[in-house]
Amino acid sequence: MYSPTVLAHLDQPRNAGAMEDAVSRGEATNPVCGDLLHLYLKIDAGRIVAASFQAQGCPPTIAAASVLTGMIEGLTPAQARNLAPADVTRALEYLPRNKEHCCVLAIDALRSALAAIPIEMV
Amino acid sequence: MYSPTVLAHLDQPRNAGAMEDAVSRGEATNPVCGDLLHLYLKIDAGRIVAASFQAQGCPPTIAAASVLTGMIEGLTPAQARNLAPADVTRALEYLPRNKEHCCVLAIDALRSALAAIPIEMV
Amino acid sequence: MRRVYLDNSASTRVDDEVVEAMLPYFTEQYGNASSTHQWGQHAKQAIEDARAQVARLLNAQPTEIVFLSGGTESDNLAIKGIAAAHCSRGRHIITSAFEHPAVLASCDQLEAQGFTLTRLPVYREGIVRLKDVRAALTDETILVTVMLANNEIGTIQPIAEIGALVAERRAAGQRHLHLHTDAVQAVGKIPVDVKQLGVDLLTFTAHKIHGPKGVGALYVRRGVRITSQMHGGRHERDRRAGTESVPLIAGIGKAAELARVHMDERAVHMRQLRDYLEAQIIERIPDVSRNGDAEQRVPGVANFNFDFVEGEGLQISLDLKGIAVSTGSACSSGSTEPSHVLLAIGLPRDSGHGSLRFSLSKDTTREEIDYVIETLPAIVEKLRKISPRTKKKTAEHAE
Amino acid sequence: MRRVYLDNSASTRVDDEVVEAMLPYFTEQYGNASSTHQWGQHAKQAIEDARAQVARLLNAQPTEIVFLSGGTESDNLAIKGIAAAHCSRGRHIITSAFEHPAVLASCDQLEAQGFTLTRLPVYREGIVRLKDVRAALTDETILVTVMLANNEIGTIQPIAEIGALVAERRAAGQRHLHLHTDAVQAVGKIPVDVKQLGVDLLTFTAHKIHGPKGVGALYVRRGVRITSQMHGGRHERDRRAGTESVPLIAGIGKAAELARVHMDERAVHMRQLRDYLEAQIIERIPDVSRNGDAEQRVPGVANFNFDFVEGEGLQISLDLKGIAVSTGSACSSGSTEPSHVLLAIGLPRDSGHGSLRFSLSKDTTREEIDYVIETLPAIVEKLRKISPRTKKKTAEHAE
Ligand SMILES: Cc1ncc(COP(=O)(O)O)c(C=O)c1O
Ligand SMILES: Cc1ncc(COP(=O)(O)O)c(C=O)c1O
Repeated sequence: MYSPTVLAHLDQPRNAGAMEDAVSRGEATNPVCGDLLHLYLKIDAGRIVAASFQAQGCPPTIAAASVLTGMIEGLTPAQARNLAPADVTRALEYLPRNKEHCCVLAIDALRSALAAIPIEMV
Repeated sequence: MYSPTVLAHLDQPRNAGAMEDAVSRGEATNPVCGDLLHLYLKIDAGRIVAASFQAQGCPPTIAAASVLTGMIEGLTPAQARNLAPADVTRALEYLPRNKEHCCVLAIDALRSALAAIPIEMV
Repeated sequence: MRRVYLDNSASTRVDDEVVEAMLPYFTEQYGNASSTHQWGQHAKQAIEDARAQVARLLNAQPTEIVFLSGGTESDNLAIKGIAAAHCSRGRHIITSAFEHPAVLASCDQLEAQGFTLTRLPVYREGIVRLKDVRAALTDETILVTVMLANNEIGTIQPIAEIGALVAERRAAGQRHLHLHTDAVQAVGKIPVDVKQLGVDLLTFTAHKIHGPKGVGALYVRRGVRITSQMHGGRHERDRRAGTESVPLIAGIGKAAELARVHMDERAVHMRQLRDYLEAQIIERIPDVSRNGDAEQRVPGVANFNFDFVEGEGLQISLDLKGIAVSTGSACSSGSTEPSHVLLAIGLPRDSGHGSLRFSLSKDTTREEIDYVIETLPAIVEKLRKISPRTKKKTAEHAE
Repeated sequence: MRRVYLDNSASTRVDDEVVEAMLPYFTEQYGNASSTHQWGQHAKQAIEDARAQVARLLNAQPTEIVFLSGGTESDNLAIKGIAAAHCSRGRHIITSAFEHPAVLASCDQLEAQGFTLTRLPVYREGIVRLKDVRAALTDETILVTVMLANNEIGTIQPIAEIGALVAERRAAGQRHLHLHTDAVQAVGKIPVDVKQLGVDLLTFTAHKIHGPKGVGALYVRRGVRITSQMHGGRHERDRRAGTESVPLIAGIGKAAELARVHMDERAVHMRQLRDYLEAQIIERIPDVSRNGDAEQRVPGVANFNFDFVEGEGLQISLDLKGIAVSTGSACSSGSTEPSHVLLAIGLPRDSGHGSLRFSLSKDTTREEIDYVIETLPAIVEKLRKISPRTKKKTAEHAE
């Protein structure tokens, strides 16, 4: 049902947990599904140098957040803003059709976090 | 489905065929079912000394006629008239419920043959 | 005693390979296919593999195959499912006079609910005529359901031609008109290609092609809407509720694959032996006639009338010699009418003849057929001798 | 990797003895039970033997048992069959809020056709209250259908008491009132006696008691009239058309016999291990609560809520460790509502907790339970650690 990549991220999520010294925090919820996602970013010299997440949700939500935190490390906020849900789905190999909204949730949380970066750091 | 006795009579019917020198011939048909039964009797000294049958019908009809021809040998016509369908069923061990009418047919043919015995021979 | 099974139209022996394919799903991969853990996913995969096998046999897409409990349920779902989904567009159904009881009774059911039915004649040869179909079609018609091969006499119906008629009317705007065929007796015996036939729905069951009893399939062409008749969980894309019988489905898949791969050789084998059996019976037994068209029929079936005797006597007598066949004129509950199929091809109602169906399989051997040919004439003669209806001539011939 | 199957409420391993009982009917006695020759009669005998075995398990008469394709079909036939046969006497049906989808959807179907439905509450403990049944009964009621044991939380419903209520009204003249119970999750776990329960109809399926998937039974009390829902041949005394799956029926018979003979020992075994599992989970994991009444329930089922996490994450994580369980709060098509069962016992709609059902079988071992007890706490903690909802206290507790 789930790809090996999804299962690997569920089994050992990367960058999980709140980040004490984050410069920015984003949040997204799926009103239908109840999934909740928090995303934390650390910015240095105009680039994302660290990201972490907290999630309560089904395996793809956790996996999407986990894989996304890895994908954005090293990107500028502008580059990160260009990421789309399909990029996350691709990074997870594939998802059941009715679970693709989990990647939308991850991107929503990312955009929310990007929008919260103090203007002087962008 | 059928008792060993029914099958044995079907396999090797007793007293089958028309009887050239019969003194009496009876006939019965089942109007619903189309089964047709002819019964022949030979009478000597007030007793049935031989009986034979012709039948077109399902296995229980053939078996009922076959067993009945044996049962009546040696009986007086009056004794034979006392036989009931249940006696034939019993002689066949058992019959499926929806086949019990085959024994009624056999008894009908018998009674028809008994009624056709010339009055002076009874 | 020798045992010869010639009742393969009633049911067939399950192939050893099919049993092998089922076994793991009883004791190893016994998960429920709805479960999301490994056991469940293995079960689900087995079902999807089988779906692909069945789809390939019929030249369909896997998503067009619905698994259910057999041919009867498949016929019920096709007919009632179309009726329920499309009754607002019309309430007329066309079928033939000699369909399987699963089709006839489903249609009767709808008739009792106010649908109008046309039951097409099948004539002496046991084949529906296209002009009758054409004449029966109305703007109210939502379903034509005609079997692909008849189960008693094996005659093949002109489904592709009916499919063309239906396509024509559909192209002319009658979008709610559907074509269903019960292909239970055709699959594995003749090529069955849903696209070539032009059908919207097609019924098929495993146990007639060396698969297990209790599992069948309904092909539902993509885009065709049917109303589910079994309510509960969301199985089979909401078209049939109920926990899938994973082993049986693995079995129907394997049976379908074997039927596809070996169809040609099986058909040749069955046809040869059947033709030999027919020729010998006609040569050796007088007052016998064949039922159904000689050409347009499936390879493994031979159906005869034997004059002056009753079918069940023949059938049971053969059984006593170890030979299994079926009769279309058994007396049940006090009526020895010929079956509705034999009546439909014009046999008179009186019981002046008994019918026998011999149905062969890929496993039937020449020796078995020879045993039948040796055994049958004496049985017919025995019963004719005691029959009051036998013509003198025949009785003499028998001496 | 170790593999531990604790999803026996979803489906069970088929017993080796049951497989043995089925095998001859695939490749040796493969006749159609409707056939009058030896092959057919052997098949028929196998079915009647199985009918006697099932009847004995339920304390019914063999003629009161109808075989069909599973619990789902059995529920459908019971509910729609009573509705169709008795709708002229009333159009009100009483059920509970947490029935299996096969019952709920069949009832919904009837509601759409104009029947009135009462769905009884089941309260926090997951048990229907007699006073609610009494209050719901009207002169229009033709059917009460309440499950004997719930499939997610295992709670046992007061069917015998409802049976007494129904009998009372029937004695007072309401002759068309019927009681059906879905006993799928109770048979083989607790004594199920149709007379003691006072039911008119009872549903049961083989694959939950180590029999094969794809076969079930409906008990129909002698004298109770139902309308067949599957049309075709005259099988099962005209109550269910379709060629009988002889091997599966032999399998349900054997499974029923084994369930009857071994019920007590199996129940003790399952209860002991289940109680041990529950005690250990509650001891080792904080913020966990049990669902359903602790006493009035079947022996093999434990159902928990784990706060701050989602059920599917737990279930899939356990699956990665080889442990199969199910969750009543999986997200599908974008909605992570708890199941209708968990909602019915009052769980809030928000996804602040994940539920897991552990369902044991006679084959479950203490070592398997120990493995679960070792594995589960770390998984719960891992998911709680990444959950934004976790209370500080819990996070600390996890260190
Ligand atoms: C033509 C035809 N249709 C339908 C069926 C019913 O299929 P099943 O036996 O799987 O219920 C049969 C055989 O019984 C059949 O011969
Ligand atoms: C309570 C209950 N009723 C009915 C069913 C349906 O039975 P089946 O799986 O045989 O269709 C199930 C199991 O799926 C069940 O747990």
